[in-house]
Amino acid sequence: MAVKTMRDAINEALFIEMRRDGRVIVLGEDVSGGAGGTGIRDAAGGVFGVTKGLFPEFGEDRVIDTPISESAIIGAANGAALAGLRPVAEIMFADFIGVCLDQIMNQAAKFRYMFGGKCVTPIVVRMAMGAGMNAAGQHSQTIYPMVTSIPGLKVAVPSNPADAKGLLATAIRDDDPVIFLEHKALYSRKGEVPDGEYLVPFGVGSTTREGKDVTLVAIARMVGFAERVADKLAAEGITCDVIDPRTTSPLDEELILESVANTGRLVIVDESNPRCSVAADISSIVAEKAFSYLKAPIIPVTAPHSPVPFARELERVYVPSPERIEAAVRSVMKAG
Amino acid sequence: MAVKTMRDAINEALFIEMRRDGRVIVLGEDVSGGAGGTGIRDAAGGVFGVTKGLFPEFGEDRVIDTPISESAIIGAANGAALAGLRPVAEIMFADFIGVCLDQIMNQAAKFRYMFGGKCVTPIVVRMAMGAGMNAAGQHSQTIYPMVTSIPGLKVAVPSNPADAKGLLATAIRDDDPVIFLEHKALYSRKGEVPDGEYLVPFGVGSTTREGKDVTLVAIARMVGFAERVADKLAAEGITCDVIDPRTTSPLDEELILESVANTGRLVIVDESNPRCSVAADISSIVAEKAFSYLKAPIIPVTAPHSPVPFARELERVYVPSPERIEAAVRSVMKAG
Amino acid sequence: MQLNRSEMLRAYRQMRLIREFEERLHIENRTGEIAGFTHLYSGQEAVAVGVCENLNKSDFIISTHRGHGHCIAKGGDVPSMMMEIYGRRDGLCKGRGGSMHIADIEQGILGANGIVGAGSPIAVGAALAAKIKKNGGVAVSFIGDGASNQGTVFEAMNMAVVLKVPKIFAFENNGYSEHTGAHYGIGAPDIVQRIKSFGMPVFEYDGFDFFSVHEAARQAIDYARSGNGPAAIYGVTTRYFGHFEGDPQNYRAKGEVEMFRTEKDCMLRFRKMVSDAQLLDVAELDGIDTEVLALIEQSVVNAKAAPPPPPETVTQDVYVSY
Amino acid sequence: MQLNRSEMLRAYRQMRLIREFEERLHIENRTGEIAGFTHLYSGQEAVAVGVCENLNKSDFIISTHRGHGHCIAKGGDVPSMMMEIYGRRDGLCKGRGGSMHIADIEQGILGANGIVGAGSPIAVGAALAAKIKKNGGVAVSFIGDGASNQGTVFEAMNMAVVLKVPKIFAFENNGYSEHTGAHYGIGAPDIVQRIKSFGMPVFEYDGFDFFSVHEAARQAIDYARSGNGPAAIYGVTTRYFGHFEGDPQNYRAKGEVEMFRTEKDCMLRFRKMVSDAQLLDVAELDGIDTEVLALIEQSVVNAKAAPPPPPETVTQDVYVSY
Ligand SMILES: Cc1ncc(C[n+]2csc(CCOP(=O)(O)OP(=O)(O)O)c2C)c(N)n1
Ligand SMILES: Cc1ncc(C[n+]2csc(CCOP(=O)(O)OP(=O)(O)O)c2C)c(N)n1
Ligand SMILES: [Mg+2]
Ligand SMILES: [Mg+2]
Repeated sequence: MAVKTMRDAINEALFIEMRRDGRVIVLGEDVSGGAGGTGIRDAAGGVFGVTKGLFPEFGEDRVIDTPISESAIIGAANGAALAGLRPVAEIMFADFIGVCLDQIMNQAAKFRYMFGGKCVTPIVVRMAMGAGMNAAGQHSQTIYPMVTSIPGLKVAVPSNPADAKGLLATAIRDDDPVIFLEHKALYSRKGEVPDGEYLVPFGVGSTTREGKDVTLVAIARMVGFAERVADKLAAEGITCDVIDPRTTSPLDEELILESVANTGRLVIVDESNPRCSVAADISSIVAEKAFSYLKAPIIPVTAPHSPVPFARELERVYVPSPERIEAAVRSVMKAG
Repeated sequence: MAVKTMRDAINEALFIEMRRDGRVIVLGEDVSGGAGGTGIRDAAGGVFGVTKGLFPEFGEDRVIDTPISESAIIGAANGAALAGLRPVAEIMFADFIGVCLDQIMNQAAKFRYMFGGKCVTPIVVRMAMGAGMNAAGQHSQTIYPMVTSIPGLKVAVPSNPADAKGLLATAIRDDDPVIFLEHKALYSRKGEVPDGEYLVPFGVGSTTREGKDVTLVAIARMVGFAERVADKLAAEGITCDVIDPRTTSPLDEELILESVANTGRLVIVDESNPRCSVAADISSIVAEKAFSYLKAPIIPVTAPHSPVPFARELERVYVPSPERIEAAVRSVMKAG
Repeated sequence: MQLNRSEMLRAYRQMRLIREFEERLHIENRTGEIAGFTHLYSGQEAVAVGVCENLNKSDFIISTHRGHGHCIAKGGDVPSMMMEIYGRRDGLCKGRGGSMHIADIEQGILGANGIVGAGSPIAVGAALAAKIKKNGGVAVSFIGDGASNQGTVFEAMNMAVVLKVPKIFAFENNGYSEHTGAHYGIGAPDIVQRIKSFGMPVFEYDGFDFFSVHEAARQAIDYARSGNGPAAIYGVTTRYFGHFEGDPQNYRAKGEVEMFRTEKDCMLRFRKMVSDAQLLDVAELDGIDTEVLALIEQSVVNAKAAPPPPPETVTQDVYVSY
Repeated sequence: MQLNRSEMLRAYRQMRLIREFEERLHIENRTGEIAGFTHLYSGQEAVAVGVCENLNKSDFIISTHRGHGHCIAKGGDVPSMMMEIYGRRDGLCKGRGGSMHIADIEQGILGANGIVGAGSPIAVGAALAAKIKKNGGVAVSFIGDGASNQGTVFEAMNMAVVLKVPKIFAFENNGYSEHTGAHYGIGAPDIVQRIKSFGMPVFEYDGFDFFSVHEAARQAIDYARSGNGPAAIYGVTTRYFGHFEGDPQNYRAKGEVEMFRTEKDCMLRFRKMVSDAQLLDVAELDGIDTEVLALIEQSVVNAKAAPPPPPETVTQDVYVSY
């Protein structure tokens, strides 16, 4: 165990998996950086520095800088996967799914099904997501509701360095296409990370706080906010189960349903826009399958139905805050 | 009033609105058909015949055949809208949103917000959606959950010819970008359609059956299925409110909440895949805002979490059936 | 390069297989037994076969919505394909893909594809894998005149050049993109020049002449396989049937298809060339025709009689594990 | 075509405005007061101004992520832009867009755009509107070397040719696409040829020479405005700062930027050309410099002092009505 940033934890997972399996390749824009330039190579290691150092070790056959052509990046990953490699494609910002959705939704996600189960498409698409950096409407979206809705994809949404490392390793070894979403505002977040090979299974959520009054499900960056609220309210005697699903597809329904069976109250914190969100999704699963345990309305705490704004003062109210989470928890406590 | 197919009702709306407003243009692949061919022009009027006859009347300035370049089609619609026209773009199958999502999600939907409210982007994107024609995984998807989740878009999902006519006219006159989804399996469905100019407002659902026991919300083609079930069960004394929201964004929350306040039971029928669906969305709204009225679990009746299969026998079990809807209604009746 | 007797016979058989497969489907389609959209390849056989006869089993192709011809040419099993088009349990894709998604990875067929232009970037990836594995493989994507305007195809061309992968872009101009003439959608005065300008050689072919396609494809594939990066082939061909089954083709001049069928047909041309040059015996070709007809007949009979996919398979193979 | 005195003075002032705007932002950026990603245009001024000096107010441009220069050149209000970049209530976009989405539809500025390549199809639409309205307008999109490889740009070029719209593709090769050299990402040996092959003329310019850009743009715009369909311009330029603020530019040779600043700078060149040819007086240019500096200073002071957007505006203007 060592304390590392999420950036370094992800980088480590890439190193370990690439050393372990020669079929793993990395491709994307500036994944090394400096190709065709007059200065040094591996100048960037991705705009967030996550792939730094891979190029010097693995060379240009396995660390592939590409033109700005996201459809061709994912398409090439798909084809390479069908032909036996295990590509990890980087789409710099998750918002750019707009220019490559087809290769994700209609190709990667559907090959196995449409082709009668006769192939695997083991790609990982790494994308930086989320607000918190004042990057405005086209560089701040969470897109996990969209990809969670697509059958054939798996979706990982790590909230801390250890999970990021373990989930990415699992994603790379998984034979299904995985969308791996790295929250930009968590890259520099530090935490204990197990050394060496480390795997976190998909579809297994983690309960990061235990309580009896309210189930607080939170995604990615929101997990930390939920924990803060849980810790604060615990001092008052209101205790929460804080559940981090870690993957939204597959989703650990059981963990959530069991918790709700104990608490009878559910608040879901999702940085996405509200409509057809993962918050809505989890709410509907519980309203169907654990209805009889519910003592209070299910409260989703999400961003508003608006694009992500630029100004600090606006983004601050856009992103669900600990204050809003706390208010939601108090309201379900009051309701029943 | 006259009885017309949904295809003809939509065609009529296009004629009326194009005659009414010279700024309305239509663009897309084969919207006339025959450009550059050796035979006749207006050979197709769109692959589903919906734009038939527009070219002879309005000419090539206003009925524009394009190359197979969906990003450029929506992009051009966006630019023309910013420059003062009111484009109706056709994307042949809704599944092709994969190759043009950026222009919908990051451009059309966000211009007004990002540009400080200083522009309008009055585009309509017509798309044929839905299963039922054995068109398999890449030509059968409903995509309304995805577009409903995107702030800045409006989404219309007509279930009958009259609504299709009225909603399209409203869409064309609306200053916001509208995604207009035409269910392929409904094109030949007939119904009474008001003559002349006819508008159906957005955000106003319609209650097509009235009852006291269960609220049945259904989308597009599912409305007919829900009505069938409601009619059948009415004979047994189980009565349902059947609600067709008509637009999923804006959504007529009030109508649904009021109905649930009366019935205490909710079944939602959505042809989409279950995760982050409109069914989940409506369920979560009710579980938050009408919780105290609920007597039974909320049951979503959706397609399974799988791509749309090709074979008749598989597609039949993929699409929610009246039988499954009936079973859901009976189960909520039993539950409470 | 001259083909030997058995190569020519094989090529002829492949073309005939495609032709009869499609002509029969056209007839069967009217019975209403075949579901969904079916896009037939009749008329274009020389292209698929001319290309694929240059490929090894371990090479990859990726097709389009008009996929039967490419699939058969690359070694797709005809009876299993027929079962698939009929939506049967034992079809190549277990009835889940149908005509538009016929695939056989084992044979290097990465599938027909319902999204115009989607195949080219995927083939770039398959070619990239061959380059990285250094196994001498190549990957081919087929691209219609209409598809040639899709952004993904342009991206794929550039990416293939940048990564210098053994990828062949096989452009097939059959004159129409659905109901729209090829030269309406392609703004460029010279599409060959447009392809070349991306930085790859284009070998042109006459799509009505199998030998011409075969030679152009050979050169392109040799070029790519030798490590020079991507190459393209381009030529003109025609389709005999509508864009999809049911299309009345009124965007084409009356008699246009008839003219192609009688004056330019690639199979008539092949027969004439090989018999005029006394390379093959007409009786041999007739024998192939008879054999192929029987195979198609049997495939249809079997497909019709075959069981449908069990309902529970609707959720099968969405994932390897979930 | 020779520019007259007032035109030259105006052009110089526009370039100076951009330069000082960006140089000041580079400094301000280190204070931490400016949020988000900021991409500066210093070094490329001749291109934006050379193009936009040929446009009318009713013509449209659409910019890129590196949008300040284009915006100022097309008449964007500098103090309002500064407010926007500071995220203020009275910014051009009410603080909701910021640097990457600065827009002013009134001035024909369809926005900076955070999605590489997204602007070109949008400008095709604006040009289409001009064509349909027959108002003599044109639309310009600016395209970086990196953006030139994005599928949407290729689609837009083809679509513009097919629809024969008055659209100008203004390619700006500043040598880098983020950290990657332009010639790595562009596989084609000759990008000008690649553009031409789509079916439009390309007018080349020297991006360090305002007069060269101005002349190339004039020809392209005349061509498009006269109803001949789209045209392109292409040239090489450089950026002085990192891709975004904070980028150490270690993918560039040591001294590369310094060399450009001292030997090729478009503003030094302009000054030298007009004074050598005795077209303008250096004192006049110095006067402009002083005036511009004061305006920028005032803009920064005002922006810093201005109120932030009220929190409730976070949900404002998502729709016209909902
Ligand atoms: C992205 C996308 N856009 C549109 C379509 C609808 N469509 C299917 S085939 C076709 C025409 C293709 O023309 P071409 O590439 O020339 O192939 P051909 O049909 O002639 O074989 C179109 C527009 C599609 N399937 N995918
Ligand atoms: C679709 C998309 N892909 C990637 C990016 C990230 N990105 C922003 S700018 C840039 C480089 C653009 O290079 P170029 O077009 O040459 O413009 P320059 O930055 O040199 O002005 C990249 C890759 C993006 N914003 N959008
Ligand atoms: Mg064609
Ligand atoms: Mg550049």
